[in-house]
Amino acid sequence: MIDPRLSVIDERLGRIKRLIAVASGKGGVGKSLIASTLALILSEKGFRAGLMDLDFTNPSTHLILGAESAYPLEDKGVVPPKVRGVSYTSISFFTGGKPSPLRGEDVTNAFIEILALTRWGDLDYLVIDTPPGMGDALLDLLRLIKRVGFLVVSTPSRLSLETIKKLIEILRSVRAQVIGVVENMASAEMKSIRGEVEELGERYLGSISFDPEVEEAIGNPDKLLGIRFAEDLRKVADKLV
Amino acid sequence: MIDPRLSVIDERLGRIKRLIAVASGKGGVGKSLIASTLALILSEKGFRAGLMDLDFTNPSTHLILGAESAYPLEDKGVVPPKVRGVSYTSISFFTGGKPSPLRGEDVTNAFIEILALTRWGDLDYLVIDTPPGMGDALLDLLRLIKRVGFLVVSTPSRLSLETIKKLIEILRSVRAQVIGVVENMASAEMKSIRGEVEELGERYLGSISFDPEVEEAIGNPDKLLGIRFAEDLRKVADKLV
Amino acid sequence: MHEWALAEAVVSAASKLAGERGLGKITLVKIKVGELQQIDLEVFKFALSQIAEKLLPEAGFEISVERAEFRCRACGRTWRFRGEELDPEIREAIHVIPEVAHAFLRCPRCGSPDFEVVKGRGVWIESIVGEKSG
Amino acid sequence: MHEWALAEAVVSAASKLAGERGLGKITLVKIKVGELQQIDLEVFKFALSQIAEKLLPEAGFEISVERAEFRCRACGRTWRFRGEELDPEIREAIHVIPEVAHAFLRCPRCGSPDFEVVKGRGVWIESIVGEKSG
Ligand SMILES: Nc1ncnc2c1ncn2[C@@H]1O[C@H](COP(=O)(O)OP(=O)(O)O)[C@@H](O)[C@H]1O
Ligand SMILES: Nc1ncnc2c1ncn2[C@@H]1O[C@H](COP(=O)(O)OP(=O)(O)O)[C@@H](O)[C@H]1O
Ligand SMILES: [Mg+2]
Ligand SMILES: [Mg+2]
Ligand SMILES: [Mg+2]
Ligand SMILES: [Mg+2]
Ligand code: NI
Ligand code: NI
Ligand SMILES: [Zn+2]
Ligand SMILES: [Zn+2]
Repeated sequence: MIDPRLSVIDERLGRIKRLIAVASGKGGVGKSLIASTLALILSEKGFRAGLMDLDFTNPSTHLILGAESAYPLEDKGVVPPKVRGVSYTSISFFTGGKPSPLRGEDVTNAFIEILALTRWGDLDYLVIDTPPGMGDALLDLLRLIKRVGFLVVSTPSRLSLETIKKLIEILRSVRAQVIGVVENMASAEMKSIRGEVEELGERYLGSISFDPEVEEAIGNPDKLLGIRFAEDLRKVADKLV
Repeated sequence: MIDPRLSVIDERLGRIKRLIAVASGKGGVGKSLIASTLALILSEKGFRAGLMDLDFTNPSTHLILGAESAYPLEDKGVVPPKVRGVSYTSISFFTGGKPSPLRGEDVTNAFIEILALTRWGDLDYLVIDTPPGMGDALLDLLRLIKRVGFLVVSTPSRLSLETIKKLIEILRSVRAQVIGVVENMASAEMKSIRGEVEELGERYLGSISFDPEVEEAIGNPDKLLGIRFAEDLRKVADKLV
Repeated sequence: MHEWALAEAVVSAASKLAGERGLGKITLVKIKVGELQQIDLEVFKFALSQIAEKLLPEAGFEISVERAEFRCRACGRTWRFRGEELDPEIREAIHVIPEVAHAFLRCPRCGSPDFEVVKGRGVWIESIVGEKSG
Repeated sequence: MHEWALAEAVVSAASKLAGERGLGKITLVKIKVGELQQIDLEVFKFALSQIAEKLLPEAGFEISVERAEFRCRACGRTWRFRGEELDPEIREAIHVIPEVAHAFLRCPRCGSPDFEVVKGRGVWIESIVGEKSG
């Protein structure tokens, strides 16, 4: 028996110029906040930008974007709604905020379903938010979307640094593109990991300060784009485009 | 064909008085730091304590405990080494710090293997560190170890709060024991989630301050036990014993 | 209605398969549809015929529906999907992404969300019949 | 040597099975051992006989080893486990927890760690033979 969904994935993504997965292996380093805000920034710059939330058991980009009521249109497939200019898709559309415990095989199936059904149309950038860990979502991303580049996020903490080293080792072993490393939640008290990143031979894309205004801006894209966090991230975005 | 490993799990855990899983659904909230330090604190109090790291694709308790060179003894099974008095097991013993991308079914298999082989002996407490997300590790914990209680960790952030609400909903739906909620990385700028926790009908076990000394103490149990973080956690531990 | 997108996938996969097997034309595609997908068969058939017009002009489509069955991993209980008893919004969500069943359904015996979809998930090509080219 | 722990599991599972099937005694337990476990068969047999003495005094054990085979999920390549070519520490690690193979082995064609253990993992009870009680 043949699963026909796999045959249309390339076509569905065919008119997207660049795919950027925001990844770390570690949780709580700011992947979702960066992925969401990066998509907003790219759209603000005039690019056609999309955002796909691949953290199926703990989606949070809809909370960050305040997009709890967004819902896709079904038209010969699933057409992502636009959230402040960004073509957006998340499993939260369909779970309605209920907890969705999923085993790895369910994550794989849901991911393939979304890839097979979603009509992104023409996009300059599709940003993909990924879950922590190195499990089914990461492996399927590598298996199903060969041309995705990885924007690696780390905090200055040693626990985070050790994790991204492992992630980068895996990405290299399958010849995936590592775009570079963003240091998030930098502060005066913590030593930067810039040196370690460069020693690894990866591009250090910049540092984003710990910004106490983030919490208040969650759920409000306009506010999010106005705080220091977004200002720091714009400098990172300038290096990507 | 029958998998005989499932038959011995209850017996292997039979002489452990209490099992406490440290969980949140969200990454980066301090689960690993709390699980590791809680095991140290319980041992310090004179209890026979164990620690099992169940975050197989991103283990970090061995880094927190500075236990990179610990290795179990094979004696009619696998006997956990003691790290500063704590009987300890982690997949990192066997991966030697190399990245271990695992799909859900591999997580399940590795977990069952560890449960079937590990000879914990007599313990008062076994603390279990869990990965972020609601996937195979959490579902297997619920399926295979019925009598585990959950110590839920959240930061004051709304993103974390929304996640633990979902985790608690799932735990209740399968009638698992929720011991209570610990608020971690509290700070003057962030509003406490105490009210929300109590509204949920769960026990608020206390608040642990954001402590800049944590980073320096990673890898050094003695130092860890001497900082504010541990002082705050001791008050939480007092409510558990 | 995303039946169209699934029909595109089926036709695309069937043509690739024909290429791999050196079939000059395909006369029949046997499709199995899981009940959990809650496919509108009329819409699906119409989409298949429209899309196949260019790519597989001589193909017929035979569709069977497989009933959905769940098995609880916690207690072993098996049970069936009862779409008609669900809220229409929930049905619609499961229609689009069957895995979200884990957000809405629970084991009727023990309440666990940890169940397996034993049968009745997905759209599958069971077989194709055609004629060798040349 | 954790063969003892696995032998305990086998004997415990076989006795439970005998209970479920109403067998008064078990005369034969057929066991399949995956190559990836790298079990020392002599030690395993000795452990089985020692442990079974009390619980299943009349049981014989028949053990077969299944060769391990991997299949890459990224490129489809299949290949075999070559334990003898590995560093002893790595062999030992895979011996204890076969899944750590994903930390050390890579697809020989494409380098991916995303492979499936198609065969040769685990210790399994294939069947038991016994006599009904009473
Ligand atoms: N630069 C920053 N300054 C302040 N808070 C931040 C910053 N980056 C992320 N956060 C906060 O940290 C927490 C984790 O961020 P999140 O994007 O959810 O991480 P991840 O997706 O990696 O788990 C959230 O509460 C988020 O609001
Ligand atoms: N109370 C605290 N004060 C300061 N840093 C903390 C505190 N709790 C955790 N951390 C740090 O936050 C990061 C995430 O903690 P960790 O235990 O790895 O979280 P999790 O296991 O939930 O992913 C680590 O760098 C850790 O050192
Ligand atoms: Mg996230
Ligand atoms: Mg952790
Ligand atoms: Mg569907
Ligand atoms: Mg073994
Ligand atoms: Ni539809
Ligand atoms: Ni051994
Ligand atoms: Zn059940
Ligand atoms: Zn390969």
